[in-house]
Amino acid sequence: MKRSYVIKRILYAVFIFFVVLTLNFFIPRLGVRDPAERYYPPRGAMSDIEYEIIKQFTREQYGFDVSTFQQYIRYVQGLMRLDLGTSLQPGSPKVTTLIGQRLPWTLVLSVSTLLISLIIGLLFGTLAAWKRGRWQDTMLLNASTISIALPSFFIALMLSFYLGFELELFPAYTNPNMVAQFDWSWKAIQVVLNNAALPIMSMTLGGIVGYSQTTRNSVIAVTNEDFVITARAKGLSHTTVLYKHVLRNAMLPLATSIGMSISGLIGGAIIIERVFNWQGMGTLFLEANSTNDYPLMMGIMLFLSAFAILANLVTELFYVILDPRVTVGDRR
Amino acid sequence: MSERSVFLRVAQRGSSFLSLVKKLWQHPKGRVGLILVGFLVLVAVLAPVLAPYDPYDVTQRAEKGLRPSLQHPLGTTITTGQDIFSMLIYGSRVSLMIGISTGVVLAFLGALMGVMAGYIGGFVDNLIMRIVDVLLVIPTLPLIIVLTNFLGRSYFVIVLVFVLFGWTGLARIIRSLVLVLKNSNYVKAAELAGASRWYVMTKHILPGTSHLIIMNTTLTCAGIMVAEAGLSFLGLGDPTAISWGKMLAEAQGGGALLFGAWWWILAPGAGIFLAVFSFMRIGIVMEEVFNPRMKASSSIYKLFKHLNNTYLEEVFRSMEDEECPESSQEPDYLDASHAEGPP
Amino acid sequence: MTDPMLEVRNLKVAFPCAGGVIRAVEGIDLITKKAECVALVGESGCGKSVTALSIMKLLRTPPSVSRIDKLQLDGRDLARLTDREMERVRGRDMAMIFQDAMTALNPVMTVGKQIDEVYRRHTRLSRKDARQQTVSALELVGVPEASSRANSYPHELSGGMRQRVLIALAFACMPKLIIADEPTTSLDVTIQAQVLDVLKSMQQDHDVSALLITHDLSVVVNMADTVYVMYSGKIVETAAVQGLFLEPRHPYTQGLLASVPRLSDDKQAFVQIPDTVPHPMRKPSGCYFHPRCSRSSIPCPQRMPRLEPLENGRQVRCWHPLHQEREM
Amino acid sequence: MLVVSTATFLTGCQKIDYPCRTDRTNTLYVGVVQSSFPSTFMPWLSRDGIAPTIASMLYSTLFSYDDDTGRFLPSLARQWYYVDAEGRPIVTDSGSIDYDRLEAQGVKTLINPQNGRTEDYLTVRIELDSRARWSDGRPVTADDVYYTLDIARNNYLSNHAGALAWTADLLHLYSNSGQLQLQGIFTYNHGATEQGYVIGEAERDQVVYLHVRGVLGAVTSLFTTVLILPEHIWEPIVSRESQLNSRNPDANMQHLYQHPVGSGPYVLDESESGPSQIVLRRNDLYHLTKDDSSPLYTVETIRLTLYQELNVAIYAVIQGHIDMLDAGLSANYVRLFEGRNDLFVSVAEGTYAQSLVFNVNPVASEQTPMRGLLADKNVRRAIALAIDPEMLIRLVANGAAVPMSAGLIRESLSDFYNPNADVLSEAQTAKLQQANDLLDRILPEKDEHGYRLLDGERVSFNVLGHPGEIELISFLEIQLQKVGIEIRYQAKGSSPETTYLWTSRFDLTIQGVIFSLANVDIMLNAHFVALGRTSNYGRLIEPDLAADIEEMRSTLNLNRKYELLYNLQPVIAELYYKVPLYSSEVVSIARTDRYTGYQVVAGATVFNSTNLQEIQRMDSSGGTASSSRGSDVGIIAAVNRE
Repeated sequence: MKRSYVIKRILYAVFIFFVVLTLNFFIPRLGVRDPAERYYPPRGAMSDIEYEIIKQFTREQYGFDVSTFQQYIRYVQGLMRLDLGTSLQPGSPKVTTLIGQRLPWTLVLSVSTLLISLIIGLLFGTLAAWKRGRWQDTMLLNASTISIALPSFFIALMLSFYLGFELELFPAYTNPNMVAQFDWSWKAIQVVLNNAALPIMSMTLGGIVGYSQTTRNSVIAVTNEDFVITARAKGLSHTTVLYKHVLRNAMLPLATSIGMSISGLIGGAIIIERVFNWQGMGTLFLEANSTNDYPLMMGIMLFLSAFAILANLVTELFYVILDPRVTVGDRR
Repeated sequence: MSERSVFLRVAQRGSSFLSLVKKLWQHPKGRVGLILVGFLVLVAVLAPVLAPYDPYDVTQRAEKGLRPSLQHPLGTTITTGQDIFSMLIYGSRVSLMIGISTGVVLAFLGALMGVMAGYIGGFVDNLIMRIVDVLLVIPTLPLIIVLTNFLGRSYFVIVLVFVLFGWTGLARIIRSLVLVLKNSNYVKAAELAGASRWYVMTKHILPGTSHLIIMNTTLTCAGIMVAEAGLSFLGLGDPTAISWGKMLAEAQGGGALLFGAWWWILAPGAGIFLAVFSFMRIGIVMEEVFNPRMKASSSIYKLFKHLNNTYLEEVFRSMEDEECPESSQEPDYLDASHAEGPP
Repeated sequence: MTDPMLEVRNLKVAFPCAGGVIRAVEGIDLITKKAECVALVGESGCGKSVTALSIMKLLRTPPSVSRIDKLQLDGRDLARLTDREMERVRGRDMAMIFQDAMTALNPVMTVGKQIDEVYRRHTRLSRKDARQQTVSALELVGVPEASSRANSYPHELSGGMRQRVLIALAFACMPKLIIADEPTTSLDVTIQAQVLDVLKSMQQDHDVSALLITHDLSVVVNMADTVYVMYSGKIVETAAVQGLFLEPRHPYTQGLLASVPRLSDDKQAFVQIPDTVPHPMRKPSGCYFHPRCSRSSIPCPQRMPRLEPLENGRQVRCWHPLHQEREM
Repeated sequence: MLVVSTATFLTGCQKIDYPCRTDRTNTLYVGVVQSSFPSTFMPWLSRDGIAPTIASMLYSTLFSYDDDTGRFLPSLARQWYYVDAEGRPIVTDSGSIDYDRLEAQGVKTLINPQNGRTEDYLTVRIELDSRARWSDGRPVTADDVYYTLDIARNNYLSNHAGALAWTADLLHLYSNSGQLQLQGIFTYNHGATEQGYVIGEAERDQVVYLHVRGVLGAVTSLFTTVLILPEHIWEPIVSRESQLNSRNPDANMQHLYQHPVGSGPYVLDESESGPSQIVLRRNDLYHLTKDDSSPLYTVETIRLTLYQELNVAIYAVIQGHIDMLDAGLSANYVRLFEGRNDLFVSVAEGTYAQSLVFNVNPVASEQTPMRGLLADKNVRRAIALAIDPEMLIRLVANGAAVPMSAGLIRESLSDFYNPNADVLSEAQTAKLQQANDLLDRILPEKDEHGYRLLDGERVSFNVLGHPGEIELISFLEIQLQKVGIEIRYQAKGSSPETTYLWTSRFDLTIQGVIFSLANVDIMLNAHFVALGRTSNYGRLIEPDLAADIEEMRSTLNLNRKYELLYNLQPVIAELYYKVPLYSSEVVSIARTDRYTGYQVVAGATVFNSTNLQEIQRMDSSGGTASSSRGSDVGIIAAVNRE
């Protein structure tokens, strides 16, 4: 039963991926007569005939010389080989190479943000649920309204201003040397942490509040469940009840929201990376956008979507372990 | 299980829009939200009257980088000497316009999709839910950036993109509610009486969902305002208009941090905060009004804080057999507007 | 006369909330003797479950407030125990069986593990020994293939099995007192009987006192020795089970009995008590039952009657108790 | 886990000194502001951002050019001169080119090997510096020069070789039948001796002969712009199948691009360079030295760090992460650096001029009444008069700019600048009066707001600009209001060629122009003559001007060329086709706590070759080297303007 469920989820994820990659293939081809148009280099001082040669060359180079269907087949074949295409940047680097360079740096930010906000969020959320109705709880409620109303990039700017420029506690902007001179030495790691402090802070503030709120709500919901009373009636101590019965069940809705945030892990840092000039996927994407590097943009898009699909799938499969009730059928 | 009852409760409280506003007004937090939104709308409409300077005037070069003062309540920009207070006032127009228009269109689309998926079911439901699944995995912000690149940078495109990709959340909520409503007795009765699908959908299902839609719309408006600010901050908004997000982008690009011009960052941030906060307030209060359980549970704890011990003792004493309770009625000093059962 | 196993004196529970105070339990006394099964009967919303939870000291202080004069289990004063001490009593000295086994069991934990927890908490058994105990406890309540069922999750078991698991869980440490809160309500009638049998044999075989909370008088007949009838937070009648069934003294008891359809006596009409239980925040003045009572007269709306002792240790709270009039 | 993360987080809170602050080596940290570094070092292909600068440090040209004086300075080559049929230099006794003899004796009729036609050519002899070495140790030879020029001209080998694309004369033209025709120069390789030119055995590898058609401008820019490539590295790889192209993903080609072997003063440190940092090390084999034979470039290592945003880079300078910034700053920032003695603020004269361009001759499908109005020279003149350059300089450019002559030649090029071309330098009130008088005659009607009407419609123009130019356009709006003309901002597309220049879909636009001595012949041609060839730069049809520019461009006689240039300025000024606004100064900053001795170089940021040769590490024991550059070479090539 479980295996068939797992297989079903995997097949569905593959199906969604195919829909997404098809969309990804056709979106840049919508509304333009010549899809290769976006790939042509600037005309510069070239004459018509010269420019035609260049255009022809570009079409061949980027595979626009065959029918759309054949292009699609090629595109899918390329993906099978994990080839996301070639960037228009000078030197024609592979999109996968560029992503490979930037991905670790984004992960530094987003994974630590996720962990920190999750840990603190769990603590705060449990505390607020525990101290339900007291000032801790009220504060959390207000904080959640405020944190949604304060966009992360504004928080980032203010942190950069106050902690970076005024108090000079942290670098207000990322030092690119950090990336260039990274060598796994303790010092280099320190430099990275030092630089990552403000971006992580600005992202965790919202994350902490979000996770606290989810945790609080689901802990309260679970606390009201009968089996918690059963557990207490068994004579289990408060902490045992909390850890073994309440939190374990409260994790279920939390797992969904963690899954959601993992799927948005890489793309979510775009604005923060921009504020701090952090050399991650977000800035790569914005660079691609500002230089009209379509293959790179679409490659990143597909990568992010695939990552999200994978994250969702993993969450769903994780759910099977976490919640024995999930076997067959769609939870939604 | 409890979700279902919540939905039904929300659905059954159908009443006119006016009474809703009235309810919001009676709620202290709701009143704050309503006043703030009204204030913002007023500011947006009266922007030309209220703004002391022309916010588009980049020619005041002698006035560059001024700190807040009486002449310029929020100072001026470093690069062009524009009056930040006036920019702030004009910025409300973009925020409100985008937020409200997108929110309303989104509500229509989301409700339509949700009702179709929920009520018609079958193939339509399947199709819509598969679309939802697909849209859910495509990263929204990058997609919006790609589309603005392809379609051009204008507010029309931004609204379009927000609408095209933002309806999924509402549609899912509405769908679950419709699934509940569909099996409710009055809908069944209407169907048995031979009402057409369309009739049932427009006369029974839609009104049943209206409150959820309104509530979600206010929250969506708030969310869209944040998203719009983010897009403008990334330089993807309309380049000619003044918006709060763009003000922040200009502040960052113009070196507000380097110059220590905190007022240039704080002002648009406060604008965004105020607008989003007020809409969220209304949304949250609506949630409380429609779903009083939430409020009841939180107010119990407040109550405990102010619990009058002598009163409680009195209650306990009244339970004794010997003292025959003359006054089993409640003293009115613990009175509140809602009477609800225990959680 | 043996010392009572459980003695409750003057238990009062209130739930303050916006708009007033919910008076859930208004000063009840309960006594359970050793190996005796006492039933607490009443319509839903009369405060039975709150009473049970109060005895277990499982009510949290927000949202409830309670007062009690005496709470003794086997001579031990529970009222003065700290939370920590109380934890050691629950599950070992007294245990509880809940109504809905589906929700009363943790859905993400195997049933075996949930029973293991009791042994791990209250005995010094190793993990392995605890499991052995669990399996034998399950066997005791008639769970077939107990050792493999122990590894099942609650949703994988049938309703009757789940309820048996709950019983096994409650009897795990052979407590002195079992509180069974509507133990069979959520089950099919046939399974109800099986589960009741199990419960009864467990209780009697191991000389455990029981407090049975139910609205179902048929259950009471099979199980209980003594019956307390509760109405709107107050005990209205106490009697041994035969006395009560044969000769109810309170009109409410009579109504309850009348509303149970009886196959044997088809002359007696199936009567329902008019109206419903009063809202716990808006209780009527005087006797709480008077708006629904056919015998209501002058003192009834004015004053609450006392719980008057009658013969055979019976007690009734009524201005116009039924006596011999019943013969007429 | 919590403990670990807290601990690591706290370590991140410590203040950390960046390596450069304590770096005792002779390493210059330079910040570069752009979106990405070039990952390839193909010297011709990329013209954007830092790429040409890096290419010019890795590779060398034959000569370099002193823009102020028009003199050639030696680089890979020591000297060049025209030779007559017998191979004798055509120079005067003082060593400068003898134009009288050049026209009489220099011209030679040859058969163009490509099309078989006979054409007139000049012959140039270039002598390479025998010390010049490739960074792999091989000497730079004449063959390398021939090879470079060959593939540069060969469209099948070097597709869109950007560096040469600008020199219109070196472009390959196609006839209608698609046949390739060579124009301009062709090289004359080992047949030089057969042609009767004398090449000594010893100098065989150092002497280059070129046959050049009568296009001097092309040749001079060729000398100073084409970076010479090593034949032994490139020849085995470049072929018709694998062209030199910036987007060629061929692996061999990429290897070639990413492992540059050049003859420039620096070599790439491949191991340390990456996507966000490029490290250049001084080339020990570089042949040019100072007089005391110490290295010409004082900086041993250059670490270029990529910053994507200017403010981030400025922050990095202030924090001391980098020593200097290769970016022009807005004058707004000068205020930020005031009173800081650890910073050197360089305010250099700009070579770049903002101009307002009128779409006087749109393609037929884009013709509108308003654009028709712009065809009237007097309307353009009125607009030009209405603009107050002083106000623009003071308020838009924050004072960091100088006025530009209407003749479009910088005033500081005092030898070439024609003051008569400065037709817009009167008092602003008088100019406004004139402008209104002019317009009153053409467009007497006005609407209630004071705007002039053309056939009942308000005279209104859209000005194309990118968002950074909104300020400038707002000021123009105010100034043109005073003559009753409305202008509005219109956003520029991402690529000027496809969005407006080629399609001529604009009324007015802001365009930056650089007319320097090195490129004036090509640029004037592109901006005023080359109709239909490139973009809308040249949609002004003015036959007399075109003829003069053509002559200026193609004359063999430099004296005549400069004379024409002098005379062209008033003509250009009077056409009011490109109205000069101002020429911004280049503001840039450097730290003074590690290096000292910064020079301000016209049109350049602090990061320029002069500073790389002049600045000294403060705590280095190098002492003060004299700073004169090889002055005794290249006398013959030195141009004498008289």
